[in-house]
Amino acid sequence: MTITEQALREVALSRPEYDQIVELLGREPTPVELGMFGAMWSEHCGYKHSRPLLSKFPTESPRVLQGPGENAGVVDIGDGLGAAFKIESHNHPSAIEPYQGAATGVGGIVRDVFTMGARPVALLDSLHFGPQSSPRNRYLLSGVVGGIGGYGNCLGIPTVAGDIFFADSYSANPLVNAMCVGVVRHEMIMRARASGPGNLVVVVGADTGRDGIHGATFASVDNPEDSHRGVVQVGNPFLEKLLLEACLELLETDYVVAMQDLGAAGLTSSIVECASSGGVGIEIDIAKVSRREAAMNAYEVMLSESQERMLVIIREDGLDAVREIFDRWDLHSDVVGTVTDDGMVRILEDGEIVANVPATYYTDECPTYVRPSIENPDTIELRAFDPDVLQDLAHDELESALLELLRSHNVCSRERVTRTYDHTILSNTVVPPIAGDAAVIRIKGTGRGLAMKTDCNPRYVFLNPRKGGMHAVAEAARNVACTGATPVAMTNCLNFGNPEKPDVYFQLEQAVSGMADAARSLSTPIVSGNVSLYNETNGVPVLPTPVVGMIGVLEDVGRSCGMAASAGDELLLLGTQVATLGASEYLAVRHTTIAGDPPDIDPDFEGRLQELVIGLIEQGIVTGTHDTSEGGLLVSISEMLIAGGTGATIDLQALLEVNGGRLDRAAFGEAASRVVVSAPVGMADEIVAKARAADVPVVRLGQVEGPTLNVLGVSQMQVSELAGAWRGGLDD
Amino acid sequence: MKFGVVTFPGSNGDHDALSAVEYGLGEEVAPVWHKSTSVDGFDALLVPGGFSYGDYLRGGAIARFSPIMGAVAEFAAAGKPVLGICNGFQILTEAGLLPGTLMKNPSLSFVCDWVDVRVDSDRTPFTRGIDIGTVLRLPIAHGQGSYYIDTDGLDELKRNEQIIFTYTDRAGVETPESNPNGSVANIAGVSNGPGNVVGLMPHPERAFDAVLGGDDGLRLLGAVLGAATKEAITA
Amino acid sequence: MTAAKRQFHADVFITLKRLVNDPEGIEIRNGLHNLGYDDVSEVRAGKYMQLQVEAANEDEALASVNEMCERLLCNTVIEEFRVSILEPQAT
Amino acid sequence: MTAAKRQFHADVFITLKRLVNDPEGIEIRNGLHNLGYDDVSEVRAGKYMQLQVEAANEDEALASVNEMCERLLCNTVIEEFRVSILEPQAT
Ligand SMILES: Nc1ncnc2c1ncn2[C@@H]1O[C@H](COP(=O)(O)OP(=O)(O)O)[C@@H](O)[C@H]1O
Ligand SMILES: [Mg+2]
Repeated sequence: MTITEQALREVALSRPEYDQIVELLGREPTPVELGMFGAMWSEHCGYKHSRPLLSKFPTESPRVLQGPGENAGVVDIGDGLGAAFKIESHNHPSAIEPYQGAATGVGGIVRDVFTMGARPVALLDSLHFGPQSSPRNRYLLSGVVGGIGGYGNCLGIPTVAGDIFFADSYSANPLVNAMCVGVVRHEMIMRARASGPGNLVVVVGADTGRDGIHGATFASVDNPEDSHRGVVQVGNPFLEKLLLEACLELLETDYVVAMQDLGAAGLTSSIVECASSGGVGIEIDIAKVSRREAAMNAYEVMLSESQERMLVIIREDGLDAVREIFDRWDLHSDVVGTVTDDGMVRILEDGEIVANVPATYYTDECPTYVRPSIENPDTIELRAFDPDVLQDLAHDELESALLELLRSHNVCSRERVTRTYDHTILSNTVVPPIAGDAAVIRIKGTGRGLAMKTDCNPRYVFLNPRKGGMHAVAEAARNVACTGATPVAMTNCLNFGNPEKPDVYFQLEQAVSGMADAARSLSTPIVSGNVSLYNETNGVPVLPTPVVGMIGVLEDVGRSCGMAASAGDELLLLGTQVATLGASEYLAVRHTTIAGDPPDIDPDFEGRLQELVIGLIEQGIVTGTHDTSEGGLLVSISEMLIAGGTGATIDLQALLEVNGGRLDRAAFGEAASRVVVSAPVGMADEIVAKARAADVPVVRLGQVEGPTLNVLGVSQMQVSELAGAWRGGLDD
Repeated sequence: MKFGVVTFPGSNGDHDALSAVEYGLGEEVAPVWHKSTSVDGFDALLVPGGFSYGDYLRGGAIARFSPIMGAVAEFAAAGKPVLGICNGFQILTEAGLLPGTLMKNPSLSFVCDWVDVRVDSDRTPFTRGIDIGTVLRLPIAHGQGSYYIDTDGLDELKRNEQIIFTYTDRAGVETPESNPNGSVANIAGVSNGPGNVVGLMPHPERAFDAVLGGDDGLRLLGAVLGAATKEAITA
Repeated sequence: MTAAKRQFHADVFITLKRLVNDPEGIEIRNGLHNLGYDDVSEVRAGKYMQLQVEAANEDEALASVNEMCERLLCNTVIEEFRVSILEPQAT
Repeated sequence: MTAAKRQFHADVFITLKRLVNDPEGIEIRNGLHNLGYDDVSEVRAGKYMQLQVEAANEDEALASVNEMCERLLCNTVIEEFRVSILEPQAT
């Protein structure tokens, strides 16, 4: 074997993997083939470490029209319509160039959705950053937020929901996950499966440049010194908007056989995937691909990640009609090749073969690994910490503790961010960001609504990966349920460290199994997703962060529910009453401690609670709902009062009793499966009765009234002050 | 009455404008592609928001040279109603159909919110029949919405009653806090001299249904219907 | 077709007119002050464009780019521009 | 306090690195073509900043502005910069 270790490192393949390629081919791969194998067998495209784990996910339900395996999953939302959605990470590019990294992340996920034939109707973003005390982290946050808004606003897709979390471990490795939701008529769902030998392969959109050719897979075929590795991708949302409109218009014709965006590994992965999933071959001549720069070699063209490009496979007789549509939108397109019947991905350069390999070798033969899995003993020790050994909060400390929590970056208002996102474009937004636990958009032409939210509490996952995985699913679903929508399906992005480390692999494996169990009990199958591993800085992995993107259907969008409490209402707590300080925001903020076991969670109980809440909203018995998450009960209540511009008088006695008499636990302890509701007077009895019937515990907390939050016998606080702390949090 | 929605590459408020007229007003409406050169058959034109040509260079700078703009200018010169919304406002100022210009927000960032906007004149087809002083609640969503005109220009606007919309508080008083983007004199929208061409940064076409948070936008879009009838009667 | 044309490189500088407020410049100056560069008393933010343009000679190139500025590149309500034509390049 | 300082005018030119995609430049070029300026083969869009800065001498002014570019004005991941110091102005 002549191949050097250096050459293998450059394509990120191991020696055994290389040997496997040689054995498959019965010869040494050409340089272009080697580069293509490197890309397709990378973690990003090949899911080497995660594929065996992902098979645990439930992926089916009567609603699922398209499960994992396509550019996006699709679920039935009634009236002959489907919701196509997926989440994707752009962590590493965002760490290098936050604005463009995030912008191109949005661009990529939007392409995934319109590739399915769906019109994108909403964007969500799940962001994780290091503490904002550092100028670098502030720069990263503002750059990323700028990039998401810059791209999404220009496309005219409202960014309606998301989540932001801060922790040390994200300092040099922020997580930037973007989710897109689109709507498609059932019969219009398009897939990335080539078929029909003789059909034409067309590349449309931006010219191909040297951007984004990843260092790890950059085999310098010609000239190792002259490598243009890592040229940062700069997005062009305007071009993407033209592509979006043109592709949707194109799909109204009969000429399109398959469509695939050019994302990670560019032409390589789009051609290979289209051929492999269609069971056909594809032959292209890369000399026909328009370039932005002169003298690019075959390798660079095949692996360029230039943005805003699509691959479309069309019937030969449709070429003129297709060209006409692209011309109308001022889009440049090239016919680069044809579909063949021999199953080979054949790449020519000016007629000369530079790569010729069966498509399935790149996809189906990609090795998978099950790694040793051992929990880190430090984590076990941290989890064993009992927060009840800490001194309880004195009555006169309640106000300062509440202010501190409301101001804390993991709790405070995200309005500073969401104000910079266009969330009213498309005239569908019924529950905008901040106003409710999840966003609700109406589905035009129907009376229905679609609710959506991303979630994950990485601290829970870190301290107890299995439970944390369950929480991520349960919380996302609960947020959706709190708007009145029934959660129907989810997507997910698994952001973890290096899976070759046994403790990271343990986190991944456990979190996935927790997510799978919760998704199964809540009947929210996983229809799409993305995996981002090796998120580490100086060998320290990020907190394990399996982000869940949940969507739900609301039968009557006019009945959606926000979180505002209304003066005159009564507040009730539905669900779990025993809370814990383990893994809580309170512990992190007041005691600078990240330890303890996160709250227990029973997904069946969670399901009953959500059903109850959905029913109450549907019947119009509640006017405001808000689940309790980071920060606990008093934080949730404060947020409802701030939203409603009112105060309340609350009695915590019953909760104190079940929480060992501890004020800190009753006020700020965290628990799964609990929702505070605001109900018009006279409805409370009915709610109590319905809760009992559903076997869900209920506590009447008190009255919504006046300008203060009065916790009887403990403390009386001005809501305007609470609001100031909460609203200003991200500014400090 | 038939509305035309002039659509450029990168327009993204066109769908909203079409929906607002079709579902909100129940009137006839059709898109007008920027490569076309005629607006025959339309009674009113909406130039919608978005990022025409990506807002590269400046919002509206490239779009104003689109083939359709000649026909739009003729339509305007004939005294027919033209409403530029957000990017459409920028395009009309770039084209010289409206005075002043729109600069980047002083915050240098995009702002999406609901604002209160006072109607200051009923001499335009889009405000006819609306009481002066009426405060409407409308969404804004822009990064380049800071209205600028020099002092002479401002005096002239005032003299000719060309300031049509002003950012105010709920009570209709212009305050620094109610100005979302540093616009000169809290100006949210202006008209040309005759009053038939109007531009504003807020989005009436996104406020056409209470379920979306408000339907005040319909009053502006609907005013033109009354205006048309009135003209027909007086003609 | 007729006269041989050469490639010129044109630099276009666009700045806000003196009397127009420049929030971007102010923001940048504040950013510099935050980093301790107190010696910076003013920043004006503008645009810079590099054009490759074919023309018969330098005067023609200049006239043409000036016209592009008037018509498109510059918003003369608030901005002013300056064009400089650099050495012709080999075609 | 000690050495007498003078006012310098610094021009900062920021451009995207050569291999970085420049969508704005491309769209401006297309816009110029639509106006009939077919002789323009390429446009690169950049930024231009004018700074007033106090320094003991030209070298110090240049060094200081270069540093500002590295630290704040220029995003060196995708951009590069050039600084030119103009004649000192009367303080
Ligand atoms: N965590 C996950 N859960 C479920 N499906 C996943 C997950 N990660 C990836 N997938 C599915 O695997 C397929 C390939 O994903 P990916 O390579 O990220 O798509 P793309 O090529 O569009 O970027 C997609 O259908 C995706 O939905
Ligand atoms: Mg894809």
